[in-house]
Amino acid sequence: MKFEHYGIGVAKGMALTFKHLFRKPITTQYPEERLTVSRRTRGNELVWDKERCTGCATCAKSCPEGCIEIITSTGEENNYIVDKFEVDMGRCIFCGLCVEACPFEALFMGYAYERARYRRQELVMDKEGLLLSGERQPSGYARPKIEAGLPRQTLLLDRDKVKK
Amino acid sequence: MALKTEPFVINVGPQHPSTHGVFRMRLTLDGEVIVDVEPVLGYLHRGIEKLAEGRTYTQNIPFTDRLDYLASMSNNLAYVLAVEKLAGIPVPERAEYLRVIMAELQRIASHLVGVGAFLNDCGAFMTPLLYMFREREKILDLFEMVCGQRLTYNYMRIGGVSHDIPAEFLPALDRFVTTMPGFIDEYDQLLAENEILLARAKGVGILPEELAINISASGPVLRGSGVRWDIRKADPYSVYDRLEFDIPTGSVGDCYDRYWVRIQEMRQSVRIIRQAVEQLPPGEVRTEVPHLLHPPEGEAYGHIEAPKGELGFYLVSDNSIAPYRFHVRAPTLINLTALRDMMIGWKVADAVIIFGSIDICLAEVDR
Amino acid sequence: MTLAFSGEEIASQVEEQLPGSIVDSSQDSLVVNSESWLAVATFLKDTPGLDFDYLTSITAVDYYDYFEMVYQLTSLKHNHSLVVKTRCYEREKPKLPSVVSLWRGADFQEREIYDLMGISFDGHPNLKRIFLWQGFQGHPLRKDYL
Amino acid sequence: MAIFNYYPQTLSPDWPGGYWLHWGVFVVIIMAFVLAMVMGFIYLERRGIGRFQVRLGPNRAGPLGILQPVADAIKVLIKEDIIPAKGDKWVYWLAPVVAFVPALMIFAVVPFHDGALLVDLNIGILYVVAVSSVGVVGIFMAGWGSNNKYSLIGAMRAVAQMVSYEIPLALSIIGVVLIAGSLSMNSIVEAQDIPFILLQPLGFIIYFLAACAEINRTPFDLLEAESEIVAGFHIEYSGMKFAMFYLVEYCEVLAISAIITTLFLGGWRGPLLPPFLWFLIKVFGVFFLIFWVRSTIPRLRIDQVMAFAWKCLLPLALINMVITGIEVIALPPALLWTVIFLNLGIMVVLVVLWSKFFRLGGGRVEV
Repeated sequence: MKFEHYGIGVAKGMALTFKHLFRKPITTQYPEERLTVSRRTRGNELVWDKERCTGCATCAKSCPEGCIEIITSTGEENNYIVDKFEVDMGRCIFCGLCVEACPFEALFMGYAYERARYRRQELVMDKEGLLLSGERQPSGYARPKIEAGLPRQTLLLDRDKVKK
Repeated sequence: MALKTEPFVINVGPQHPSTHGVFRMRLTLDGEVIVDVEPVLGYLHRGIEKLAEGRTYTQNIPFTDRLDYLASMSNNLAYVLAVEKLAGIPVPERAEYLRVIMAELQRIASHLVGVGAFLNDCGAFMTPLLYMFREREKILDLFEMVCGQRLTYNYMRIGGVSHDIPAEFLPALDRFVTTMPGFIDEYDQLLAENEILLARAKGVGILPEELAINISASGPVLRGSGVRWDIRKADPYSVYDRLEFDIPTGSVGDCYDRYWVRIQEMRQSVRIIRQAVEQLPPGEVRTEVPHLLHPPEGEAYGHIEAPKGELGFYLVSDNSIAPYRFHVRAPTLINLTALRDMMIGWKVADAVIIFGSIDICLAEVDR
Repeated sequence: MTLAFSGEEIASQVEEQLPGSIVDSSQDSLVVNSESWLAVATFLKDTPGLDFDYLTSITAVDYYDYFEMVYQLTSLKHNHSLVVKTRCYEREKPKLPSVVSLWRGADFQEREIYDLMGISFDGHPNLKRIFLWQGFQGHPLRKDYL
Repeated sequence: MAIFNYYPQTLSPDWPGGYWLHWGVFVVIIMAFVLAMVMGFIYLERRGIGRFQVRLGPNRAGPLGILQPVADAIKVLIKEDIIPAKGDKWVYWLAPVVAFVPALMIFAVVPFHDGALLVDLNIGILYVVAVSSVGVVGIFMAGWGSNNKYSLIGAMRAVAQMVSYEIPLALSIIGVVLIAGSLSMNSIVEAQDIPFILLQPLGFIIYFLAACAEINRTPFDLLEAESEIVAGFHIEYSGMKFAMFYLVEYCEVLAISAIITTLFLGGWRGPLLPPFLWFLIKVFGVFFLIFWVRSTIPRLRIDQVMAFAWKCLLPLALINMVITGIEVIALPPALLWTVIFLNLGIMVVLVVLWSKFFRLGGGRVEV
């Protein structure tokens, strides 16, 4: 193999890297700087609406991993009473099929992403743990009404200057 | 005096910086020259084919994400095409266009990783890789906007896609499409003419045309050897027959050609996305499909041109809710057949870049 | 568009050359006698006008009574395709001819089938388990493997 | 900077007490200087490469991440010290020391200021060439003692590379020596009324490339090529011993930067600023060039590296030496600028000619 370009190829590349020295770094300094995630983000931990849930277990049937466990009993008005609604978030693959399947919009994907735990047992969420709370907000995945109210996602694309 | 020498065996992998996963090559070396190579696979074998036999057709879509995790959209697409073929489900036109846009974005993202990792194997200390990851990040942002995940999208559904795109997607995509060619030019400026890359990659690891066909290579590996074969053109699926694009082909089939083909394919993908956005019709994005799909008894083979080659899903239905047989024609597994022929006689350093130029994803190879 | 040949169309051609090799043929596939499969494969590959030079994919399906091998053949030259099947009724030690001598692309795929389905291929140069380790008991993709 | 002028004026260097004082003080100063500069280099390189790669680089430890090298050092020191069970223990232990000492010894003759050096050897440059090539013994010992195939390959590469590049390196220095008329480092600096890079452009390029190869920097970092042989000779090292190799790497870079500064860039000479500062600025300039190269280009293959030394650098260095000799004898010193342009012209012609005619390395080897 010959040096066909007399080193011009190397020089061109060096010029490009030098140009990058003056570009703004794209790093996000995570704990201080935070990006807004997508409105449809499939974040950690499902959020469950106790009032709307009828205990039909469609979500459990649609889960590919089988990580949703529902036990119901029959109530006075011939309805289901949800005795147990347990999700093993350690097995969840965040595919969102359960949320899509829910006919009563009682299940949401989470909007949070900082829900790491030290122990696997803590990842098993029971009825109380799945309820909506301050740090457990629902995301707009498959829920257009919630999606409309969430802030705009930050995009790396917005940093590019578009050449006209 | 003749020195007595003997070849020695060296294990490259399964833990090695440039095996792109848990691949292992048993190289037999004579000095630095490779005498023999034996690929050892299976470190990431999860039995997806068996798992899929126990899950419904819809539940299998997230599993396809986990085949080639650098090109999940393409995997989704290939799988849903196979199921739609099996069950005869129509797809709304808007969904077809969305699928094409996503698949092409995914092709760019996957090639960025492939080319970046290849250049990193050549020894360009992370710089091209990071430049390419920057652009990939933008694509991942777009995917996140559409489907809420950055790696395992689970976006395509049987009979369409899971959601329509949000309002801010098209402006952002337009921005991406406008800036991307400039960045591809930058990659060319960075290394395409670089003497060292030329010296390293040109003429190295040649895969002749006939051999490439005989070993069933596909994707850039096949096209790098000069075979004009792209399933998007040869057997158009979705709406590719309405879009104009070229098939870049290499001339000799060396590592540089494969690299070059990937760079050119990115340009073509940008072109396809432009056209698809222009033609994008309004309307529904999903046909109503029963939750538990019972396709009629039979079998179907759906294949697409995934970034790494021809990805096919062979499904056999016995009219139950789960596939009776679920087979993945993994492009990179079959491309690996060429490894031995390409490698023998080259040096250790070449082994790494020849391997890198095939651009494999171990999750797909081992399944 | 890739022209998908119907099994019947090819069956008559094959039957002319190699009588008795076709077991069954339908719209979408051609079922070949396992003894004459290699001869049929050679015919399909080398006959001008057919030129199936590209072996897209090999699969095996376990139907309890028999194993069915599914070969997806493509001709890059003429852009047409064909699905050929062959069956193996033996369950203890199923054996089929290998097509590696014709299409080397079959190499890893046949090893994969040998590994996961337990069908051994005559004439394969390096028939070893590919994904699972040597000494693994059973073949996971068989329907009776739990 | 008074300290550098202090001893020669007040105490006669041949007075034993003065000599030992001078010696002691300078050794401490050099050690401190080297360690401080190495830390600075590590910090600068990591931050600099970060910026080249559109990221920030380490910025957490201390303000602007300035304590990162300290953090690295502490981290490395508290790591477990592993000795391979089947390794050659003595060799393994000694290797870092053998590698480190020569790298440090080079600084004995580097002039930081007029006369401010440990010993102004009248064969200073010869000493540098001799001592700097001893370091490879340590590297080979490390490769051998580790009892690891990767490290052995790395060590073999290191030796082959060092032997080859030592020759163009020494030959390119001869040009400088011919012009300066002295082998003493201090005299060479004093002779540079204009920096020798202008008089010896070709010599500078050859020296720079050969030096890069000698200190195993990209594009010649084959012996620790991460993508091929993981970490090369120091693959089995950890803890303090690894830190020593890390130190050696940067120490050698510092030494080479300092020598290039001394030989080609006019050493401590420069207007306005104090000499010591000029020296530092030039050293950092050379170092910037080195890591700029590192962040851009891929690495060569071993046979190409060899071919580059023997087929390209060696003949060019010989021609350069002959031309310089003729110029020194035949051309009067008054024609300084003529010589500069003549040499530039010769350099361009030679580089173009060699690019046309020479071939890098062999290709495939039949096995």
